[in-house]
Amino acid sequence: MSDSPEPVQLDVSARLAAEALIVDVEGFEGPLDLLLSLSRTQKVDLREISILALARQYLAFVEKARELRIELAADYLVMAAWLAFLKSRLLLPPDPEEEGPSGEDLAAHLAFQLERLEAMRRSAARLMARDQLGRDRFARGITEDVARVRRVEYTATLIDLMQAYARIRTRDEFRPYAYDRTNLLSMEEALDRLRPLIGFAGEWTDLMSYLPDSWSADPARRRSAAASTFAASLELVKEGAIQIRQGETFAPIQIRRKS
Amino acid sequence: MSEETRDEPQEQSLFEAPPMAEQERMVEAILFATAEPVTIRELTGRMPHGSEPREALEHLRRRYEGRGVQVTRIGEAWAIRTAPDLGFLMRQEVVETRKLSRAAIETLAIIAYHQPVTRAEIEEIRGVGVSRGTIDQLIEMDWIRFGRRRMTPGRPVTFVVTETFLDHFALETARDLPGLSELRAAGLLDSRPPPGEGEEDAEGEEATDEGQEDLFEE
Amino acid sequence: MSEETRDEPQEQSLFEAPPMAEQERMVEAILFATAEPVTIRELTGRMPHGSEPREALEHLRRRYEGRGVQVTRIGEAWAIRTAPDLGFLMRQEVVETRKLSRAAIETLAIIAYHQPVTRAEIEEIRGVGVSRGTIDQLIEMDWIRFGRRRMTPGRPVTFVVTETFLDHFALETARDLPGLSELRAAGLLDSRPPPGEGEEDAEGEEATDEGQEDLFEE
Repeated sequence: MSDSPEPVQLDVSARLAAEALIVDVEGFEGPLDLLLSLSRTQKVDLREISILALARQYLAFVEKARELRIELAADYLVMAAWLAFLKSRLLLPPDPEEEGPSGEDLAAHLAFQLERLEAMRRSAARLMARDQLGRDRFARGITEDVARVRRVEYTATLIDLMQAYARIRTRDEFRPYAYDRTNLLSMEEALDRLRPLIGFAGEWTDLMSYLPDSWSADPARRRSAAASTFAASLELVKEGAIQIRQGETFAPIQIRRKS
Repeated sequence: MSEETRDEPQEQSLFEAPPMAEQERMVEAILFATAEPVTIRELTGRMPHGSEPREALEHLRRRYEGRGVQVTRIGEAWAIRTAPDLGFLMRQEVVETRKLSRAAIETLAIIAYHQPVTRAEIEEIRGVGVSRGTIDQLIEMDWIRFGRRRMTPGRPVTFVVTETFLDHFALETARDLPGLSELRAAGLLDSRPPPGEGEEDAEGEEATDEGQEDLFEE
Repeated sequence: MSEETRDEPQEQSLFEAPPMAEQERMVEAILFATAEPVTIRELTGRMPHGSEPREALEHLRRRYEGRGVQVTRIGEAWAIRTAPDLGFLMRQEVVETRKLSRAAIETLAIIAYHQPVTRAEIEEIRGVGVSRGTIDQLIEMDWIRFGRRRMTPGRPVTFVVTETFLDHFALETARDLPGLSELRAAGLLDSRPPPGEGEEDAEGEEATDEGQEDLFEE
């Protein structure tokens, strides 16, 4: 990972490299990156760096760029102004009247920022140099999916049980009204009747042909039987035992065994 | 890092094949990471020159014997597969708990309070038919089972509750089920007894506990 | 009384976990079956009741030491990966990943070493704005994610690295990042405010460091 732009030729002189530095502002990721790059020319530990010399270099760089009429982003100019201020603070003896941080504090912080950025660059390089998944280490090639099986478990509490019983016993005191009707075919009855018959229904057959014989003459009984047989057939469709169809509205409803 | 380690075995391979233990490691890594079963020819192509993948494979196969995964031959190729007896781990059962339907819980309650009881009797008490599915479900849950046949015409089968049922509801016997008056005291019975009947019921409770048949006759 | 004492061991035996050797096989099969790291919680969920996946994993890890594949810890999850020295055999399996820009790599490193870290802090360290695209790319690769919001004015969102990141760079936890302790000792992971404007931030700094530890613990 190199910070300076790739030189076209490796054997160009340091002078040319320095010029490239000046011309190619785009190669830097902001003023801090440029400062870090400039500080490297001092070839000292970043903690020992001369901020004064660094500020001079940066200001010279900005000046040069201006002469060459290179557009400089605002943050480069803000940094230049700040460094000029820092330089004056570092050069002039401290004014005891003056509020705010000393030139040394500001310089120390700038040195810290540069050192931290440098450390992060090194860490990034070390990170990328690790054994990477999909390049040096590999995951399982043949994977197996975990099949999720749904199982329904029914449950009830003692309270449910007692409440259910209480409900029935309470109901006992008034006899169910509907049950007395003799002209009523319950769905359970229709289902009990239909279930053994559908085994023979390989072809589409009219649902009405399944009504019990004694139930088809009297209109009231026929209505009840038709309704409950239809409800029972829907139940069987739901169970997947039969198929059901109707050509159009009011057309006969037909059922057949599901093969 | 990896640059040297990567080149080294290749350079070595110019002279001699890596030791068998090393070849076994290689076969292991290749079988593990490749998305399809690997043929011997493919192994030969990928391993350093002079390697003996067939032998390495045999060592590896033996090493995995009895383990959770096995080196398996699939046609002309080899792969690592889950041991057959552990297939159940690749299935995750999601248990969904649902409340029993009203019909089922009522049927169950009647059987518990009136056992042994026939289907016709259950229907008479409930006032509605009992579907076959409801009975089947309760039998499948092992909460009810068939009792003795009733010695009446048609010899109808009876139903009784099971040990599993008693376990689930933390009852020692079905007789421990609270009687009607207790249900009423607990506020589970909504209907108020006709005036004066309350006393009588307190006594009747004794009888209830004694014989469930009595309760049914009531 | 005697009933109870008889029941207890029975119940225990119903849930008795399989022997450790068998648990080890199970963990082996589960880890082999998937490319994704499997969490301890998931192992517990899939293995028979009472199993100790943590212990089984430790046995398994030792068993695979020096083998062609390795049992690797990734945060709270575990996976089997090929040994890094055998990467050269897997040329066919190499996935060409999109080349990351220098900005993206640096941003990633800053998030890893300083997490949880806000966008403003990343920008302060790099001395330049972080483009939206860079963050988006890292999130899309599932290498970073949003962390908790910082409890400072504006409640800025923070970024942290993911398990996928740890897995990719063969790190057990974010604490194993190379050179982390040296950087911390050198004070290079402090968020030192610029002189003159630091007072109100001094507390926030404390919180930041704590947060980082917190995250590692997770």
